[in-house]
Amino acid sequence: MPIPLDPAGSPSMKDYHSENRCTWCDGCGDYGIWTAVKQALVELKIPPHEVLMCFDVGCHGNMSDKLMGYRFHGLHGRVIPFAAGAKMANPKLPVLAFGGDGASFSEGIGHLVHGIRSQYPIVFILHNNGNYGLTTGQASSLTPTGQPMNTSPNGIPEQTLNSMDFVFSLEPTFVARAFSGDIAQLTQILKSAIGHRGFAFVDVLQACPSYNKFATHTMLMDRVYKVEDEGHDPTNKENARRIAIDTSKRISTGILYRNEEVPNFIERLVPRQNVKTTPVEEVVLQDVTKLMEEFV
Amino acid sequence: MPIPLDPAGSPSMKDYHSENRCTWCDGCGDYGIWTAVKQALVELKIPPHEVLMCFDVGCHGNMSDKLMGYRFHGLHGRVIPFAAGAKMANPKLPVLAFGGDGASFSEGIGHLVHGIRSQYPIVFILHNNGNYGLTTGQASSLTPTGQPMNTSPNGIPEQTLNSMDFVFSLEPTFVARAFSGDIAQLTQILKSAIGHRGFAFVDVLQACPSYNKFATHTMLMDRVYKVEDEGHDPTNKENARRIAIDTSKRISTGILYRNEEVPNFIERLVPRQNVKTTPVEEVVLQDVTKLMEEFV
Amino acid sequence: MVRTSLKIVGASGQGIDSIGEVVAKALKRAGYCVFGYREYPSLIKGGHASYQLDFSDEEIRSTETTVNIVIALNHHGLEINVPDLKVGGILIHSTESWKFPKEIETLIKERDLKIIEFPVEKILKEMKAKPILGNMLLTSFVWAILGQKADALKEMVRERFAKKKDVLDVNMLCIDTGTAEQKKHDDLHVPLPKSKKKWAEHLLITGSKAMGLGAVHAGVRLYAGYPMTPSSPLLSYIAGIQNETGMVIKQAEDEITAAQIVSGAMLMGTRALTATSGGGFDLMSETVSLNGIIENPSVFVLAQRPGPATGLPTWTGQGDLLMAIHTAHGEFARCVMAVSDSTDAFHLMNDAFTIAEEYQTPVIVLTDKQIAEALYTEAPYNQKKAKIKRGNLVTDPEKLKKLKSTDRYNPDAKDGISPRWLPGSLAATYAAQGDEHSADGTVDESSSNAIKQMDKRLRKMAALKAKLPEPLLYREANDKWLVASGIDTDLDVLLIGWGSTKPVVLDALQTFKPSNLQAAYLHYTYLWPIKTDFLQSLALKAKKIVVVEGNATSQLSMLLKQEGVRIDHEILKYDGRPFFVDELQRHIEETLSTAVSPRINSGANNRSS
Amino acid sequence: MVRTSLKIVGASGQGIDSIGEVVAKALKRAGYCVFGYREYPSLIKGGHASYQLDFSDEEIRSTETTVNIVIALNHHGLEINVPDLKVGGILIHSTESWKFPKEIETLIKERDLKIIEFPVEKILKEMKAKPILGNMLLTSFVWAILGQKADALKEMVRERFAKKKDVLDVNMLCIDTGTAEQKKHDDLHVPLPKSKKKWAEHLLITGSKAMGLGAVHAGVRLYAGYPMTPSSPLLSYIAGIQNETGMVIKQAEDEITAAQIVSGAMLMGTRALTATSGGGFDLMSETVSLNGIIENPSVFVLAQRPGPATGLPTWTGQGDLLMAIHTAHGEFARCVMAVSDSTDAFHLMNDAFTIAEEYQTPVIVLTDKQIAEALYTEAPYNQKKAKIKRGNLVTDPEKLKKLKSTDRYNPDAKDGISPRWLPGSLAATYAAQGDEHSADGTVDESSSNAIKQMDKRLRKMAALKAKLPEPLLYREANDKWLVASGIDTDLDVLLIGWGSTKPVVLDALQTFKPSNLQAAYLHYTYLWPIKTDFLQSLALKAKKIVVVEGNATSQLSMLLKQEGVRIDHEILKYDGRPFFVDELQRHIEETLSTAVSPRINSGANNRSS
Ligand SMILES: Cc1ncc(C[n+]2csc(CCOP(=O)(O)OP(=O)(O)O)c2C)c(N)n1
Ligand SMILES: Cc1ncc(C[n+]2csc(CCOP(=O)(O)OP(=O)(O)O)c2C)c(N)n1
Ligand code: SF4
Ligand code: SF4
Ligand SMILES: [Mg+2]
Ligand SMILES: [Mg+2]
Repeated sequence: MPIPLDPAGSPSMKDYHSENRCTWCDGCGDYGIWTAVKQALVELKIPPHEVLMCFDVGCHGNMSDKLMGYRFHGLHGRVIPFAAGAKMANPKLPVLAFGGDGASFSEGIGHLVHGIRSQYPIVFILHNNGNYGLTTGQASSLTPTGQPMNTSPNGIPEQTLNSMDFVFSLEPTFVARAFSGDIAQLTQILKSAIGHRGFAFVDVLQACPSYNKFATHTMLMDRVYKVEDEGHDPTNKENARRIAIDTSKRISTGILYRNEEVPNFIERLVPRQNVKTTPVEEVVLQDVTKLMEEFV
Repeated sequence: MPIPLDPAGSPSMKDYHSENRCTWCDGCGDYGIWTAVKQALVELKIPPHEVLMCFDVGCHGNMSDKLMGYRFHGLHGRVIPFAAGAKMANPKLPVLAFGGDGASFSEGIGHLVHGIRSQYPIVFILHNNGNYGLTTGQASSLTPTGQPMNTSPNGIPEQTLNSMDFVFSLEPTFVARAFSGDIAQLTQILKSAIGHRGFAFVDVLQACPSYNKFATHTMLMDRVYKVEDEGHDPTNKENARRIAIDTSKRISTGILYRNEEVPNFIERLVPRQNVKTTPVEEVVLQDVTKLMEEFV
Repeated sequence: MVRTSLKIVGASGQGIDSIGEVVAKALKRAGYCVFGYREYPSLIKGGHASYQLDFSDEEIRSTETTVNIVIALNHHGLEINVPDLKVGGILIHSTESWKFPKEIETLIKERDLKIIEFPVEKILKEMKAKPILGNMLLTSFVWAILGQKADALKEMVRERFAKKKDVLDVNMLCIDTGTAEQKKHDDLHVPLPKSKKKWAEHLLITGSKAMGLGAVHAGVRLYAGYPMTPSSPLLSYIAGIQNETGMVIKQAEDEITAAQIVSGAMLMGTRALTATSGGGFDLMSETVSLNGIIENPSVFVLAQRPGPATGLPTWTGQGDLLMAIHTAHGEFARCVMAVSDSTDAFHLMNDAFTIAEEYQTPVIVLTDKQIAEALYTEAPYNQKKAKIKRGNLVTDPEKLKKLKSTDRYNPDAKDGISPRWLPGSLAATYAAQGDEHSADGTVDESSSNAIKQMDKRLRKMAALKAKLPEPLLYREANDKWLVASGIDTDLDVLLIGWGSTKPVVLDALQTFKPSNLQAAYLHYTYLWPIKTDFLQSLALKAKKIVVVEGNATSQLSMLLKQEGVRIDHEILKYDGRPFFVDELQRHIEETLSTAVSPRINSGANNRSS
Repeated sequence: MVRTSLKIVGASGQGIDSIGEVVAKALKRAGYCVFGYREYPSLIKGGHASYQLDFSDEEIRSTETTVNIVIALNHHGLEINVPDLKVGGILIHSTESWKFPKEIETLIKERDLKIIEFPVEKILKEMKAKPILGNMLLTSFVWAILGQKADALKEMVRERFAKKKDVLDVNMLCIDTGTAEQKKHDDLHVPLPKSKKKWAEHLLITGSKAMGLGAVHAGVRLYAGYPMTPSSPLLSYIAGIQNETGMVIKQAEDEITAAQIVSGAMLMGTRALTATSGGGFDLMSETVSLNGIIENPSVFVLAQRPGPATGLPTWTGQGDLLMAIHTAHGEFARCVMAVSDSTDAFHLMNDAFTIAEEYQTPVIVLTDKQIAEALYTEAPYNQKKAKIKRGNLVTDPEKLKKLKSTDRYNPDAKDGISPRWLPGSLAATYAAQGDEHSADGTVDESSSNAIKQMDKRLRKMAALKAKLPEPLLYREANDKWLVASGIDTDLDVLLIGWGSTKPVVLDALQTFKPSNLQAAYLHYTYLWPIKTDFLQSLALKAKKIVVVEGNATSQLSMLLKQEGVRIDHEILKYDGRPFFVDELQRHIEETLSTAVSPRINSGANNRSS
């Protein structure tokens, strides 16, 4: 979706500043994501009143009152369809949705699947800390099998979900991976994601010093590399999928895959072709005289 | 799960016969599945009282009172966790779950995902008719994009889900595809599925003459081939995934993939190691004196 | 008032609905008021289904248990439906050499029934026409029996197949043949009263379609839904006209999604709608709660069918009233209203959105399978009535500039209704916060804040209650049952109902009229918050107070008793069928004669307890 | 009765809970009855949290708004908690050179408070100990202030670190140091009454853990859940002991899954449990309805917190009563009961399963965050009380052989309770059918069948209502509040409550005792179906009837009014906090003096309306 730039405004980080103090644990990766989101919006010259940020429930959701902009903090697992509905109502506004790995791969996994296959033109930022942070460290579907966690002292008996193979099976049009420790790279990814035509999936590996002892900040730091440094072509889907899935030695970050050729959900709606107004602008009494005719 | 064979009984098709008349449309693929299920159970010498069959809601769910055996007919989209819970309670009984493509890839897609990654030792039979039959022909996630359907006169704006790539991304241990028109093959597949150690995913391409005009009985008939005829090795996962996904020219049927090495959910439960009884048998007053000690 | 009725019976998928709809439309155009009622099992094909039309020159809005004509499309009709015929009734079938069992033969004699074998297949063969045309043959045959002119039917067919000359021609031939066949039976007549022109201009429309029209009229621009009977016809209708209305339609992956999509769309500022039935509503309930705390206007249509679980998925009931009122965790303002017929379904859509936007809170609109699928004859909808009212929605740029973030959830706002403005507005921003929050949506778990915000939200409920109209009183005036402002005499009986019971209660009262009986009907459109002042004033003058509703536990009674209202009798029905007018009439009479039995549980068997 | 109290305040994650739990356990072992109450925000670290202990030599089961000692682990405590101190109270902190604002200085004087800077960091540095040991230092310091022997503390530490000699040693050193520090302040004493040995043998246990024990005791062999405060502690506890109990534990992918898994497991024949809070319960409700129609015994724990939506996720409330009763579509038999403390939580687990299995229907057990996380001092649970009763479950091979498929849902079964047998039994098979069905689970949409089966299922409700005990009456006898069978005098006030209000109401009555006032408390454990005969008999003799509950709309009152019960006053609280004993006492007094105001909405501000 092209972004409506406010010609007057050149927002600064100050415009996104909230007086409310952050409440994440020391060293939490959410601080980095929080900064990068604001930075990306500022660099894109999007003022706070021209964006809707939708938060799921989880530690990341506590961002909802720690920055400015129109914000929504909803139910656990449900952020994607809410954000999609908002976007359908007013496609002119950029809509960002934030969710945890618990929310997105358990409670709300259906929404993730259908969000991707629906190609809603929204950005989805996955706060991937490999566990349920807010409820004090239970395993998520992305926690490694065998890792003892709250409520699973013997480690989970389920297989860890291979999230990237899963996501690629849904024919996504934008897949990126970032690391909460690299704010600059994440900022750039988010800028591209906001500019993407369809559903942008941004997986952020997020440190959680309180509960994630298996993929800590330092461990991640040691293993990430930037695909742009190695000349990865993000239009090469096969290659993208391969480097997305295989994290056995190193973890690829950056924009792994991007395809701007696929029309998004709104563009595909037959009745909305060539409609210039948004559904928000169309709320007026509609004359149904013609529609009544068939019943006479 | 090894199947408890009743040494005395050698059940016949008559034992599974119900006086209730089938109510599916003429030519419906559910007739074939219904016959194959009974046939498989009979051939495995499983008498009606030694099986639990769990049905989702949909046309296929109308099978629930058209055959004998312990049966359950539940909520739309929820059959997998119900069947899994039943199995956990009594791992000695074979448990079969039946669901439609609407149920399994929309309302209940999360359960399918987690059912596979949990490796519950149950059989899941997908009545894949490419639409919502019972609610009169709406598109499912597996209906081809662009196909006009009830409630989507212009065809659906979402991408069709590539179900096999999706399923393989979840690291399944048993994947088969059958066609409702080939009862003999389906019977054999079901027998293997019931004997499988973990979660057996059986995708049955099911004709629905009333609403599915894009993958009719004859069209399917023309395009299916049996992998066993072409020497496919079902332990070769890569190959299995390839022939499962690519249906552009021909449609592979048979047991595409099978792996008996992966322990199932129940086998993985640490506290249940070496427990000989089932939770059903363990419902007695438990002495909690020892557990109370820590609170004194 | 003369009622006439016919019933087409056969297997689902045999064309029952098409015959029913054609005859209904033709009758209406000929100047009769028609009420159409469908019964069908939860199967795609097969199973015994029926379409009954009750019609008259006067207003009619209910079904009788017996009919004048039965058209049996297969032999099941012969097995099952003979007892449905009134004395002198006609059964038309095409099953060769059918033999009735003895009891039925006796019944046929007793009731003086005419059994007509109409050899559809044979005639079609002679005409060399396709089987599908059998329906047109039958239609024109019945049409002639009703003494109607073939031209009226022809005109309808001409409209329909205007562009397909060959189809048109063969249909015309069928009409002539069917009409001619009737001539062969000279005593085969069911004469109708003189027609009235006004009905010809009326709409013949189901509640679902009227609701769809009402939604379009109310400026609803997005519809998200998931198929579930009896809410599916609304989805199908709205989706079917999408290319005309330009609406955004989303068939969601489940009900939670549909509820979330419309909530997001409402937050953004459009009008968006979803509908479902009980099971789907269970799933939506968490979202209803969410809209309660973020004060997001939202409208949920709950189309009832009998539960629990899948229950009777293609049948009707009113068993989800208390669920609609109390489901969804936590305490918050909500409005529950119920439509009673197609006209209501049309008008209450805008009303629901007005309340939702004025009180910034969820509104649940109850309907049921009866309303959703029955055909009502109604005057074209008045489009001058509705106004788009968006409550305290700020859109003026100057006013927007003055807003502070803390205005959004200002706990001191009058009646708890604080200003609302839309994302994208050039104004201070806020968080629509699902956690308990202070005025700008900041999470605030303090005791004082929790009390303030809970009070704020519940004050809206008090304000809404004050503003909602009292239930509607219907009294007889010049042989018609009309809305009245009060009563001047004591009442022998005060009937109370809600939803789809209204039309049948009024028809029952209209038909059944012991000259000296003083009766009135009180109809609850708005069920929560519930108002009982007017009712209490009536109760003082009513000898018997009788609640009539389609459920087993008398949920409206429970609500009313909670407010201290005296209830003397309950007439309940919970077999998946709507009340039938003659059955209800009998039950009302029973309550008048019974001194003690407080509850009449009614099935098709009319059991009393 | 002498009450003493202390409160540890600081940031979440600073060790508040560990100090609280150690002191509580040590006090109990020393012979005191302890009640522990936690407050914490919905954050992992940071945010202002507290752990309050109220203790006495007599039974104590509530919290007061003010305390004798505050231990502030950071400077926020100095900012916030000084007003929480009673006259003569002590505040212990370790913030160097802190300056209070003027008002607080005045307050400190007025109340004669002692502000003690206890230099934790400095001492630790001297000891070369890790920061975590600050908690042990503080604990022993407070311990000494309470006049308790260091040995008691040492013994606890020895138990805990038996296998870690070095950790043990440094902890011992801390205890000695902390004890010695107290000696430096010669007026720093909060003397306790003489201890009573019986408390030492009591359990000190949260409601969640008691419920877990109760479930294990009741033969629950499978637990499936999804984390959600305040139901998570039950999941964590049960999961934590899985290697001892051998239970099957499943952390499901969502609440729907958890509900379905336990339903499947119950159908198969084990006892299985799940728990959640309001939002998760919304999602489970469709499954509750399913179990209603398939007549599947099932138990759902609903741990309440204030809604709507996320609301106040780590706080308490009683706002989901009517939801528990009316949620889930369709009409069916269900039982709603509420636990009131840890003992209840233990015993009602088996009771819930007994009802579920005897009536073959869902049972909802209400608890709340207060019960889930408060520490109760209670006698070890009597394991002779419970019996496993499985109702009409057929397991005998001979009887099984005689069963017909149509026995399963035989509509004529006495009280609607038909035989149930398990999949795998050598018997005729049936379908547990979610569609309306006839006796063997065959889909049957006929009117007569629908009525029969609905009546069958609702007859169970009538039978259950007849069987359930009446609410418990508490009266004073020899200075104790005990269960009584009736009253012999007129009452000045009859208090009515449910759930977690019971302990605090009894404590308030115990403390507040105008000699001439005749008072009684009626406690509802079983809320649906609700019984009011006993209450009505009491009502005749009660001058004032006062409902006390933790919600804003007085849901129990609504239920009772529906049954025609007169309610004179409502004392309500809905700020996320439980009732505090002194606050409640004041409100009860208010209701006695007020002639008119029918509703007291109580926050920490004690507002009356
Ligand atoms: C319906 C529902 N179920 C459960 C919860 C409790 N809950 C809140 S956050 C959360 C999980 C958080 O995990 P994740 O999504 O990974 O976010 P994180 O806290 O790790 O950022 C859960 C289970 C809830 N709020 N609502
Ligand atoms: C919660 C809920 N939502 C919707 C429905 C309505 N419904 C019944 S079956 C069905 C879809 C059936 O499609 P599928 O699963 O593919 O089964 P099929 O009929 O094609 O075999 C739907 C939407 C329902 N019963 N429950
Ligand atoms: S628990 Fe983990 S994710 Fe949550 S705030 Fe703390 S570090 Fe961050
Ligand atoms: S609608 Fe399709 S799936 Fe359903 S019974 Fe008919 S043919 Fe079978
Ligand atoms: Mg997480
Ligand atoms: Mg299907």
